[in-house]
Order: sequence, then structure tokens, then C-alpha cells
Amino acid sequence: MAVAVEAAPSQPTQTHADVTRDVVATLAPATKGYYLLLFGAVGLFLIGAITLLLIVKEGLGLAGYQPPVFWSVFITTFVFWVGIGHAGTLISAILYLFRSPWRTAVYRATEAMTVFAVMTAALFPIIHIGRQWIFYWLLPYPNQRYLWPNFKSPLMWDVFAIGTYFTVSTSFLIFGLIPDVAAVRDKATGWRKTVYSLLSLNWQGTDNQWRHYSKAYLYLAALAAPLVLSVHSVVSWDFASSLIPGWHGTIFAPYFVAGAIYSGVGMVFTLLIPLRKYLKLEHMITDYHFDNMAKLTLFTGTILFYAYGMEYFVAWYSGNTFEQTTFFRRAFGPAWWAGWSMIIPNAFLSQLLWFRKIRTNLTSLFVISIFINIGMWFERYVIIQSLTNDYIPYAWDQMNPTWADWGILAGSFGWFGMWFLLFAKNFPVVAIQEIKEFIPMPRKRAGGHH
Amino acid sequence: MAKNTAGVLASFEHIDAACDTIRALRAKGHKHLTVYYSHPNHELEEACGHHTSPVRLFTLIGGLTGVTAAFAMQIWMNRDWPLLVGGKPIVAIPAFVVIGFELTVLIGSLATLFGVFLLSVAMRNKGVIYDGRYSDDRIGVFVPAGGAEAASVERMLRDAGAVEVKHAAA
Amino acid sequence: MRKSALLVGGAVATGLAAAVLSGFTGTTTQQGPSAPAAPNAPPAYTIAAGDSANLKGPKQPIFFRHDIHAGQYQITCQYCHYSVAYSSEPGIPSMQTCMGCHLIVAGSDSANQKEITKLRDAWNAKQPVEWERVHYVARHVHFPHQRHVKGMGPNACATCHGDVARMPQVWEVNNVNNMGWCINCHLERKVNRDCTACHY
Amino acid sequence: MSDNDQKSVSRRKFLSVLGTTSAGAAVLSGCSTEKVEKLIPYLVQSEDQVPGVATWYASTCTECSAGCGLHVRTREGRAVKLEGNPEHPVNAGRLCAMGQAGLQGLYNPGRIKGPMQKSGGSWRQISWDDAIALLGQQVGAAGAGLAVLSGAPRGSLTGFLADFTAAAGGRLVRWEPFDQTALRLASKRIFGRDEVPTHDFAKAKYIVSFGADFLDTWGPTVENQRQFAESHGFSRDGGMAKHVYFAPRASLTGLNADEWHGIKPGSETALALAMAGVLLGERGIAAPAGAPSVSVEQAAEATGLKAEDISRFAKEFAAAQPSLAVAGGIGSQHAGAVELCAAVHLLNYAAGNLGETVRFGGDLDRGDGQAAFTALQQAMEAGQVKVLLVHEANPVYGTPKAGKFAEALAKVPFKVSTSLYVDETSSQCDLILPGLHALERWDDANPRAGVWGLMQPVMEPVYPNRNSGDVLLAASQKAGGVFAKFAAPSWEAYLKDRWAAMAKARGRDAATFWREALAKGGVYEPEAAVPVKAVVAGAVATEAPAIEGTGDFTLVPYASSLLYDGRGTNKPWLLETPDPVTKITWHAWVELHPDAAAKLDVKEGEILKVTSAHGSIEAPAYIYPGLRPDVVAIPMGFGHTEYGEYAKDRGPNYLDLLGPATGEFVAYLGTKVTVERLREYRKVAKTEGNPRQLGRGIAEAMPVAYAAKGLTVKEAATAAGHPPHEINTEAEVKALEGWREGQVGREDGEGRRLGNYAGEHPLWGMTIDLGKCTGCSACSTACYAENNIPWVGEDQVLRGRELSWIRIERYWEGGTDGEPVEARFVPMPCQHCDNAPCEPVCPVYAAYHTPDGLNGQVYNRCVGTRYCANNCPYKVRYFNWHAYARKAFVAPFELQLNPDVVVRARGVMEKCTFCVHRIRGAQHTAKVTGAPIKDGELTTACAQACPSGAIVFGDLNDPQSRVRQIAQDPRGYHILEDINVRPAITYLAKVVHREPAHAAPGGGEQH
Repeated sequence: MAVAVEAAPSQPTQTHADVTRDVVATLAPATKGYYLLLFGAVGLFLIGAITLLLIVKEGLGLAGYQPPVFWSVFITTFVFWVGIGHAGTLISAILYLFRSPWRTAVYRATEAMTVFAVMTAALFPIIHIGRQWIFYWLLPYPNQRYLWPNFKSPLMWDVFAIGTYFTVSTSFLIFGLIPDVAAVRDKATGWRKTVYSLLSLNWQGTDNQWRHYSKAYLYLAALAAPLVLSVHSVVSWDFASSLIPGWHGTIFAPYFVAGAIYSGVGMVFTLLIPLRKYLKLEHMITDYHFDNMAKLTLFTGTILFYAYGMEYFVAWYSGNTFEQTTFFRRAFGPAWWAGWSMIIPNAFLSQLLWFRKIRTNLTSLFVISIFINIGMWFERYVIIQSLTNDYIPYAWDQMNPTWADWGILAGSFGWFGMWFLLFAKNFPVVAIQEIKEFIPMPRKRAGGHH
Repeated sequence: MAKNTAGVLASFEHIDAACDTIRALRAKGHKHLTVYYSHPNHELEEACGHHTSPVRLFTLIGGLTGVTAAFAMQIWMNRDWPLLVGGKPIVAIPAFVVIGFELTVLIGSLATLFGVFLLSVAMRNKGVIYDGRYSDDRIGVFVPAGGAEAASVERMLRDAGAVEVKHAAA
Repeated sequence: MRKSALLVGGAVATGLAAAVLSGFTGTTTQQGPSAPAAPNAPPAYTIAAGDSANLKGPKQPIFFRHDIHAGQYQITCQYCHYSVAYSSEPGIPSMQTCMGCHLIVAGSDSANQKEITKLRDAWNAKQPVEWERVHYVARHVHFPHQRHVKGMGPNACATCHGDVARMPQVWEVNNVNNMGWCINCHLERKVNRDCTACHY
Repeated sequence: MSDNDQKSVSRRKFLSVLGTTSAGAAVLSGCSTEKVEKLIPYLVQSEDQVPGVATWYASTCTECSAGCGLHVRTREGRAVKLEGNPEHPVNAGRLCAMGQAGLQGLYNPGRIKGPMQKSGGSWRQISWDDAIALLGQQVGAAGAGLAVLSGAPRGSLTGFLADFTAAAGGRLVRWEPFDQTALRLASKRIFGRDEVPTHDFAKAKYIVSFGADFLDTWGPTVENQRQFAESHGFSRDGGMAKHVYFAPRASLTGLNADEWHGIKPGSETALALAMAGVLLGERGIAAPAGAPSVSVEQAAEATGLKAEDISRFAKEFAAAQPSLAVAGGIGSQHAGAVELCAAVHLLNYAAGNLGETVRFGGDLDRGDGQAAFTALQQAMEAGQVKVLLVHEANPVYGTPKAGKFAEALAKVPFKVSTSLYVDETSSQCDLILPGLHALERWDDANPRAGVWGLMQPVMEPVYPNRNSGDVLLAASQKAGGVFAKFAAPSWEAYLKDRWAAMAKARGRDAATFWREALAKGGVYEPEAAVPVKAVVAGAVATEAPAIEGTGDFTLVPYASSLLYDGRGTNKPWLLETPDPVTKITWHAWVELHPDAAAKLDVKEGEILKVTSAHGSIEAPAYIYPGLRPDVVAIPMGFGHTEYGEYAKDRGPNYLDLLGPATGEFVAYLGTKVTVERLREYRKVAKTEGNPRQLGRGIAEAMPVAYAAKGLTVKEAATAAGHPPHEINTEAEVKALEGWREGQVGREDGEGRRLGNYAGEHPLWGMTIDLGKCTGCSACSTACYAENNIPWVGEDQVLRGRELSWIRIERYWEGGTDGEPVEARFVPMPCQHCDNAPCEPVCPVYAAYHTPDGLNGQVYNRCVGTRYCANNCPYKVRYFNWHAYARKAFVAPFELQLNPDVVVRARGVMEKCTFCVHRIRGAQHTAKVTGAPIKDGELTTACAQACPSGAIVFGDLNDPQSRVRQIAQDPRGYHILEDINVRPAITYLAKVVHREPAHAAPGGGEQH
């Protein structure tokens, strides 16, 4: 991982007490602006919910599906959200194993983002199937028909991959929260105290608890780390293991993982930059953190750049007319606009991050991050649109999304935003205990510890 | 609710002081100390001198169960009602690897959590008094001691630099 | 064997969700074809139509006594269910078939006479009797009776429909609209278990 | 079939009740498991109806005047499928799309449910007795003012109508818009025979068509196509006939020609005469007296062809013995049509084809011609017609508006219609006595000398209406007087009498004769061929007829083989089945040549205003390379203002542009029009994506020279200098070779646990001969009928969501930079790949492989992830985006559903099943009877229907089976072979009459 290993410039002025105080302060009663945002999110979510009801009643035909395009916006959005999740796990698990100092301030927020993103993504396999009410047939449960699902199907792999990812990342988040919730509990009063003490599972931070805890945290991180690579690889095999030109690519797994982290970090910027301002965490989440995350963005963005180039090169070099047609039309076909709104933000915009000025300027980062989100959504859209022109020219057709597609998309953002906002106001979005780990405790004798 | 343990609870501000005290107490034969601190800390862990946590066993067993179960399930279910798809063999091991991996991770991590819960929450020593500041910026050392012994322990703790000492009655 | 297999599968698969969901899909406790109906048909054939409401099975417009026709008088199933041997459908006896006998046979006691009168009235009014359906399979299942009768002999009927000859009023002994029920039998007899054998 | 109709009908009533409530009838519950509550027994057990077992009746198709024989499959007393009668001389077991769709006329929701009388401009239901009384009274009073306009096929009814009108001194006019009047008159003029000759395409080794669309609408198309496939379909020993087509627009017939030349409209006569001249010269025969002669140069001048080409055609034509020239199609029916047909007669005469491929004595069914119609109309205008009975005809729709037939009709005091539907004509009448559909009534048809087809009621009428024959007989009794003599108790009795007479004439016992006829579907006797010699009476004008009006474009209206003259437009199957040429569904369009479109800067879908001296219409544009740049073509059959919900609002009626019909026939081709852009758009609901195959080797073709050498497609390509682009490496190819064994091994091992079907596992497969396929789309309509496929309507077709399990792909070859455009048709059903990509991706095994090699699709297991459809390289999987079946099969359409096939619910994937229900049905029977399934006794609906016999289905594991033999033909290839999905369908490459050098197999150009 190409991240700085220089020690975190921890703020000498800060004591452990300050950390606790500042973080607990973020849980203070919310302002009007917060509730406005929250209601906005809930509103979007309701739009999605109503759209879904109509779809279940009337049929998927409400969406813009146009054979041979049997998948479109729903799967696009599904992959988009799964991708978002990855940055969180990367920062919280992999960087933990790498002991990279800059993760501590941001990992809690990104971890939460992961959980909620996967929560959103997990809805889509249900939304997008034709008979939503029997989605559970995808699970291997004993039934009177003696039927089992088909484990050779990439979609089954998906079910397990997403299920595992959701469970593990959720428990990882909650696990990390326990000591912090305890800390909050000890500051809280009234009914909040009771709630938090329930949630803290009576955590007291005894030597015994800590010794199991830190080991377990290490193992959990070790288990979660490969998920960062596996989950999106599995998702990419939904496409790569088919034989559709434009899907059938061996580079898909690394290409998707890089894309996932890229989009994830993009979303982290989009969420953290305003959040930091709103919760007044400037002295905990600093330019130093953003700079490092920007470097991560640059790194993954450059991998994407390479992957895009490689896709075109392979299509040309293979001499395979199907591949060639697909990629030609991706850039110059009827849907050229989608193709370019994928390539420009992802491949080219990310290259701006070579400049430290841009990396450390939050405004530019924020703007870029918005483009990253759009670009990455379109990447998935464009890849899925390969369906418009596969083997049999007679069957070719273009498709246009309808209100139903946009309704569900909006709903997914509402659903995600709703959860994230609720979390940000009720749980410490910065890991108290881990920040403290990097702030030396006062000593009687002079000199650092041996 | 278990009855309280009688003993002395000292709060420290300085980590080196706390560590020295703990070592001293253990040297004097106080085996059942309870040390409170707000974040994972190596010095204190060393001072308490615990062995490595057995939680890793849970992880290992969980992971192994996961991978075996995954393959067992897939192979058995495919043979239970064999259907030809795409000219692939009924038992197609390569296709099963993914789920094999996923279940390893899933059951492995669930087992780990279970382990921690068992060892540190369910089995935590009840009835030992606690102070809210230990989750903030103080280190607490609780020495189970009663009667006369308590007094000597308190004295020693204060000398070691405890900023505050409490007594817990049985 | 299958039960244990299922348990293994269940445990391995997805414990809780599975347990809950299998409830939705009506996981049946019934393993394998159950024995023909218990000999609970009353010895004397003297049940009044009024009682038929208290008997098992849906109440029919005419209290037709399978136990008398098939049991007491030993009329073979195929006499009435004429097409079962060469069609996927067993065939419901036409009113003509009924009248073939009941032009003469008027019934032994008043209760039976009352029912037979109903039949004759319907025949004179040229109105077919609308029987309540007891056994059915879902639309997406094709059950070829002829093939089963051929394979399992003329007494195959009881395997699914139970010992109708002892039922004053027919009830659904086995839930035949239940895939597990079919599969158990096909497994036992080691016969075709291909999906498109029934589903097309 | 019982003799007492009333009784058997009352039986069928209960059968139909039973059929709809039980006996596994496919109802719209689709995959749901809703319970059937009642079991309704028959009142009387029918001896010919067993629940769950199909009963077949022989009948005759009345969709057009060709009079094909039918086998009607009924289940529980409902007709569920129409198939050709193999014994019938005309169609020999085959059936066209229109015929397949006959069922939709039977079960059409637009059918009138009882007699209706118009009072004060609005309809009111009346009882049959009142209706008949009213009719009788009117007819009785009409006297010589009685007139009957009938579009019914020739048969006993026509005979009766003749007597009926004659009795009162009235008139009967038989009106068939597409009868070949010009051809008939030409025969009269050249050979002195006032009849339409029969043609034998099977014998012909060289076929020249001067705008005669014998695969679309000209004559008995099913017979033509069957014979055409016989001569023009390639066979190693028999070679392959050549087909040249001259017309301003390439119809389906034109697209199946080896050479299409869009010559100047009206110049065909000169061309035919010039060719005849060359022939006569070649063979040293004297031209018949009075026969005009045209030099090759003059012809070249007139047509715009090269002189040497014309002589080439003539020489090739002469060299091939026997050959065949045909003319008189709708698309080229201009004012000079009689001259054209006369010239073509001379050409056939010169080539010595008379008695060989052109035979007289057949006397094909025909109407009385436009002259008689005009006379009737004048009488109506003159107020001489008191009572007009319109029977199975829709002249208000079917004649040019400028002809003012509607106005004439209004002048008739009492107008009666026997129409089954409220159409443009019946809605103008005073009394409607809805008749019965051909499948519900007793009737017969006499399409040609020696062929008498019977119709019998195969089911209880859908609505309690009455056979027009019965009605007229009853009315006659009411009318009394001169009509009293029509005293037959019922039409059935009347019919039997006539047949008794026929029996007598043949010295047969009436009862047996009748019974045999019922069983065989009629009486078929060889036509008595009449030898003719050319006696040219009357001159043959050689110059092209004038095209009236002004404008840059000549209007070419043409009849579509699906909608015909507009009678098909109320049948959703025919509207949803794409037009074979343009692939457009549901709505009318205007065809422009690419150059013309470029000149006007018109894009597809732009609404064009086409204006003639007589009116103007508006329809979206479709750019079609098979046109002369100086013509616009418009399909017939659209523009209904009545005729049921399906027919309405489907675009304009081309007839609004034509002038009044003068003379013996309507000069469809003969109007100049101007075309004007309206800058409004209406997306054309076509099912075609990219019409070029981009060198992907989907529709392969090879020159006849190579085919004769027995080259494979790849060899032919290499020989033609286009070595195929090899994707598979040697190692891969080796792997493929070993693959089949591996597969079989697995089937033996684990296949056994899956159980076994009757006997050894068959391996079901199919071959499709592209050399024979004409793209007529009969197969896809048959598939709709067999498999309960719902139609989705125009808006869904625009979204590409049609569910046609077997689609006919039409690819263009050439057409660019001057070279002629070639069409290649590829029927594309599910390929049932051994290595199917759709199967492993289904998470619930809804798509999987059966032990007998089918690609199974279990609807009720499908959850609708649609991955299978994505992963299908042939894109032959179709998804139920909405509850299409529920929307489509409104009462009484649901009665036509095939009980053996599940109706698919919303949210599930569906696709071609190789008619698995037929396979399983045959296997059940085989199991019960113990007799194994013989090759050929089991086939799919598409293969059964195909008039060309291009599709063959069978067991590939049986070395004797026909399909196995054909699959080993050197021309055989698999589409997309390189991706190793191992399809079960083998296509035989099309064979073309072209110089090897020009033949670019697999479509030359890349994208």
C-alpha cells in the first residue's frame, strides 16, 4: 500500500481527556440543518420504496429494460454500492494490519459507510429479480421439494459473498465501537446512559477484556482484509464468467477491486469533508489524512486508467470481431456519452491528484469526489450496456432508463444517507480508543517509554 | 448480582507509575488485580503479564469448520439432486472454491466474536467497583484486599503515586 | 435416510433463515407415501346424507358413496374413471354412466334413495352435477395418469388417493399437490426425476 | 363425427364446459397454484372426446381463396391448433401464417354476439326469429332488387346464393379483391380459356416472375412455396432452379429471387415480349398470329436493363426445360396488367411450358371481377337494388375511397350483413346476422377443379350465432313465393344433398362417400388438364401504361402475406408477427429507397405525407433498399376504422390514394404521388436491430458451383478467397472433439440417477435449410399458436420485448455501391446447446440440461434473475416483464390456449422448448402402448408448419433418423461455432446462383 509511513503528527496539545470530550461533543443534540438533511434522505428513501411497490405490483417492465439489455440500472447501482463499501474495509482492516497511522481518525466513519453501503447493495439482488417474493429460493434451505440452489452460478457466489461481507463488516464495526460506546456511556446522563450501557455490553476496559479484545480485533481485521479483494472479485465474476463481449475479461477482478476502492475513497471524501466541518473535528481529521486518502485515490485511479487502456488494447489485439465491435461502440456508439462520462472522471480526473495543492485543497477534493462517484456509477452502467451489442446483430438494441430506474436509484441514496446520518449523530464517528493509542499518556519520569 | 469484592481501587494519571505499581503488587503476591484503562496499551499489558489470548483458537476452529462445511454442503447438495448445467461435471470443485472461502471468513469471524464475548464479557469479574474516568484518561488498579491488608495496600498505592484511592467493602 | 440428509443440509446451509423460510414453503413432515387410509369406514353402509357434513372431505352436492360403489359392490375404478389408462386425465363419469345403473337401482334405504333422486332430477333437467374437487395439482405440473397406471398396475390409484373403497366421502389422504410427495415416490422407485418430466 | 349434429354439438357444449374448468386446461393462473373448485362431468359421454387427449377433425381453411386442407386439433371440445392436412393436394400438410391465425378469427373478442338491427342509427339486439322474419319479409319484397355480394370461397354456398338470387331475378356478385382477373382475361385473350391456370413451380428449372408475388399473395401461396422449395431448394443430385424477379419493389418473392431487377413500372410487357421473341428465334417457332414483337433493344430502352442482360435471361430461360414465367401480382397490377399477362403467356408458349408448368383445366377459384362489382355499384346508385346481402366481404374498406362505394351502399334501402365482426361494411348495414366461423359450421369449398374441401363444426359455436346457410334457408321459407323451393330443413341437409349428387355423379354410395370425405377432409381428384394452343385474339399493347397524376414518385401498394387485403388485421398474432420483409409490427409505414431518403433527408420513423390526386395519407418512413429510387411502397391491410380493437388505429389505408377502379380490375400500381416531410416522428416498431451480419457468419451462403462439389462452408469461403477467421487454436479444437464423449459419459453416470425416458436417451436436434427458408414466418405464427405465447403490443415491441420464440432474422448482404441487395433469412429458435451458457448461471436450476439433450426451462422454478438471457449468445430467451398473458388472452381468446403448455406468469423467463410437451406426450404414449417413437411421428410446431419443409426435427442419436442424415450434409454449420456452445441446431448454408468470386460467405463486410 503506497501510503506514508511517517508517524502521525498527533496534536501535542491534545490529551486523552480532550479526545473523549471532543468526540462526545459530536453527539450533542442535532441542529435544524441535520434534520433537514435527514428528512431529505428519508424522502428519497420513500420515493424508492413507492417505486419498488409499483414494480412488485406491475412488473419489472416499468423499468427501462430493453432486450437484449436484461440488466441495467438496478445491477449498475448494486455494483456501485458494493464498490463503495470497499474503501471502508480497506482503511479499517488492511491499513490496520499495515499499522498505518493515518487510518485511526477516519476509519470509524468509513467503516460505517461500508456497512450502510453494503446494506443498500444487499437490497438490489431482491429488487431486480422478476419474482421478488420468492427471493429466498436463492438460499440453500431444506424444503419439501428437495431442491437446492445451483452453486455453480456466479449469482450464488454473490449471495454468499455479499452476505459474508455484510455480516463481517457489521460485526467489525460494532466490535470496534464497544469501548467507545463505553466511554460515551461514562459521560452520558439520563436515559442515554442506560441505552449506551446496554450497547456497551458492560465494557469496562479491564486488562482481561483488553487482552482478548485487541487480539480478536487483529484476527477480525485479518479475516476482513481478504474480503476487500474477494467481494468485488466475486461481483466482477458475475460478468467475467459470462461469455458476453465486454464482460468476458480476465482482468475484471483486479480491475473491479481497484475501481471499488477508488469509488469508495471518493465517497469517503464526499461524506467526510462536510461531516468534519459539521462535527468540528478539524483537529482530528486533518489535511494529513485527506492527503493520504487522496494518494490512495490517485493510486487506484491510475490502476483504472491502466485497466481501461488494457481493455481496449486486448480488444484490438485479440482480433476478436465481437470484442472489437463492443469496445468501438462503447466509445463511438449510440451511447458514447455514457462511455466518456466513465473514462474522463475515472481515468483523467484522478490524475490531477498528482499535485499536492489539489490533494490538500478540500474544495477541489470534494468536487473531484463528486465526479468520481458519477464516473464510477457510469463505469458499471457502461460495462453492463455491453449487452446492447453482443453476438447476434439482429438482436441488438439500445435502452433508456425510465422513472422507475431513477426512483430506485434515488431510493438507494436516501436509504444510505438515512442510516449514515443517524449513525453520525448517535455514535462516535472517530475511534476514541485508537486515537488515544497514538497520544502518549503523561509520565512521572521524563523520557519516552522503553 | 454477585456480591461485591472487598478491595482497594487506585486511580493513576501517569502510566509509568501505574505499571511500576502493578509489577510491585504482583511481586508481592497480589495475583488477582483488575486494571482499567481506556485504550489498548502495551506497557500495561506487559505489566499485567498475561499470556496470549486463547481467542485465536476460536478463530482457527471457526475458519476450519467454515471451509469444511462449505465444501461438504456444496458437494452433497449437488449429488443429492444432480442436474447437468452447461456440460459441467456435477461436482465441479473449482466452482465451489468461492463459497468455500466466504464461509471460512464468515464462520471464522463469528467464532472469534463468540470467543471474545465468552472470555471478556460473559466471564468478566463481577462486583468489582469501577469509575467512569477509566474510559477517559485514568488508569485504575483494583487490589482485592480486606481489613488490615487493605490499609497497607492503600499506603503502598499512595506512595506509588495514585491520585485517588477508594475502598470497597464486601 | 432423507430426513437425516435434510437435517445435515439444513444445519450446514443457513440455520435460522432456513428454518423460518422453510415454514413459508410448507416444508412437510410427511416422508414417503403414507399407508392407505386407516380402516375407519363404518361397517354398515347406513350413513344418512345429513351426516356427510361430519365426515372427512368436502361435502359433495350428491352424497356419492365410494365405499358402497367401490367397496361393497367392488366396481373397479376404471369403470367410472374411464380414461385413466390412456389419458393424462382420469375422466369424471358422465351423468349417462351414472344413470346406466341408477335408471334401475333406486337405493337400499331412504337416505340413499334421496341422493339417487337428486341424480335423476339432474339428469332429467340435463344439468351436470358440479362435484367438489378433492385432489388437484398446480397448473404448472403435468401428471400423466396413464403412465402411472401403466407403471404401477390398476391398483396404483390407492398409492395417491388412499383406500377410496372405504371412504363414504372422499377426502385428500395425501397432499398430492406437494412436490416432495411426488419426489419421495420417484426416489423409492428409482424412476425419472427430471424436471421437464412434469414441468413444461 | 356423429351424424346428428344437434346432439353432438350439445355434447361438445359440456365438453367445452369441462375443458375450461378442468382437464388440465391451461388457464391464466400461469405458475400460480390456484385451486380449481368444480369438476363438471359430461352429461353424455362423447365417443370422440376424451379429456386430456386431443381429437383431430379434418376441415378446410377459408382465410384466403386457396382452400388449403386443415387438421384441427381439439381438446375438451375446443379447437386449439390448426395444422395442414397432409392428404390435401393444395397444401400437403403445410399451413401459412394466415391459416395458423384462423383460430384468432374464431375466438376473436370482436365477434358479434347475436343478430342486431339498426334503428335510428344505433344497434339493438334482436332475437333470431325476428331477424329471420325481417330478412324473409325484405327478401320476399325485394324481387329483382335482391342482390348478394359474396366474398366466400366457391362452394355449395356460392351455388345456393346463385340459385337464391336467380330465383328472384336478382344478382350475385362474387368479389375477391385479389383474384387474378388480369391473368384470367389474358388466358381468354391468348388461349381462349376464361380461367386462371395452375402453375407448377416444382417442375420449373428457371422461374421468371414479372411482379407475381407467388410467395406473398399470388395464387395458392402455400402450394407455390412448397413447390418453389422443391425446385429452388438445393439438392446435390437435382441441382437448383434459378429465380429472376422483375418488379419495382422486391417483395418477399423478390427477396427469394437469385436476381431482382427493379425495372420501370409497366415495362414488364415489353421485357416479356422481347424474351419471347428471342426464344421463338432460338427455337425457330413462328410467333402466333397477332402476337406483337418487341426487340431486345426496345425492351432495354423501356425497362432500363442492359440489352445483353435481357438476351441472357432469354437464353437461360430457353436453356432450362421446363421453365416458368408468371405475372399478375398485386404489386405490379397496373392498367396494362392484361397485356402483361398475355405477354407472359406468349413467353411460356414460346418456351413450351404449356401443359408442363402452366396448365389449364384447374380453373382456380376466382371472383366475378371488378366489372361485375362496378355494375352492381351502378345498380345500387341507380336505386335498382332494394335488398343487398353482404356475405364475407368488406367492400367499404377494400375498394378505393374515390370509388364511392360507401355512398352507393347508403342508397340501398335494406342492407344485410352476415359478417362475424363489426367491420366497415357491416357497420353501414341495417341488419347483421352474424354467421359462424368456418370451424363452427357445415360448409364446403371448391378452390379448383377436382378439389372439394369439407368443413364441419369441430366445436360448439363460441357465440350462439347461426350458419348463414341455415339463416337463408329459414328466411326463404318466411319469404315464401319464389323462395319456397329452398325447403331444406337445415344447411347441413342441403349440403348433404349436394354431396349425395356428387356421389351419384361418381357412382358412389352417398353415405360412404360422405364419411370418407369427412375423414379425409374432402374429395381430391386429379384435375383434367386441358391442352391449349395460342390463338391470339385482340392486340397486346406493348407500351407501358400511363401512370396517372403528378409527383416524383410512383406509388406501389403491395399486399402483405400476413394481413393480405386487410382481413388479417383483427388478429393480434398477425399484427405481432413482423412483416417478413421489413420486420415491422402493428402499424403501417411508407417505404423509401435509401437514395430517395437521402435526397429528401428523411430518417426512419419520420412521418411522411404521401399525396395523390385523390387524397393523402400520413405514415412513418422505413428505408428499404429493395425498391426503385423513384417509387414509394405502402403495405395494404392497415387503416381500418372498424373491425375490432386490434385493427383500429394502425395507420392509414393506402386505398385513399387510388382513383376509382375502372374496367376489369383495380390498377393498384398506377398513381403518382408526392412525398412531403412533416418533421414529426413515430418510432417504427420493428424487431430488427442491426440488419447487417458484420461478417459473423450467421447466415452463410455459397455459390451453387461449390455446393454441387460438396464443399463445406469453410471450404467454400476459402475457395472464394475469404479464408474464415480462425479463432480456435489447435488445442481448443482437439478439446472440442473429445467433448461429446465426455458429455455422454456424464449422462450415463449421473444421468441414470435422473431417471430415464422411454428407451435409450434420445438426443433431440433440428436442422434448418436456409436454402429453402423463404422467411414467410409461418413457423413463428405456428409457435405462437402451439405454445400459448402472448402478444405484447406495439409499445412493448418498441421496447424490444416481443416473445416470439422462433424469430426470423433477415440480414442484408450487398446493396451498397451499386451491387444488388441480397436478403438472407435465418429462423432463430433456442439452439438447445449441449454446452449451454444459460444453464450454469441460473442460481436455482430453472435452466438446466435434460438427459435427452433439451435445454430445459422450468418456469415455476424461475425467480427471474435474467442472467440466462444475458448469457445466451443467440438472444433467444424472452422475459415476462409484465403479466403479458393476462393482458393478451382476454375472453374468449383464452379458449384457444393449449392445455398441454403452461401459460407463463409475470417475472419468469421463457423460450423455445423444442415443443417438449409434444415430446413428453409421445413418450407417455410410447410407454403405454410399448411401441417406441418412430422417426417423423413426432415433430415441433414450426417444423410441422413450414411450407418449404426447411425445418426438420428428430433424434440425433438415431443414425437412421432424417435429421441425423441432414445434419451430416456438407452445407451444415452451427451459428457461432467458435464459442463452443455446441448447438443442437444445424443450419444448411443458403445456395446462391452467383459467380464464386462474388459470393462472400458469411457476409463480406466488417463493421
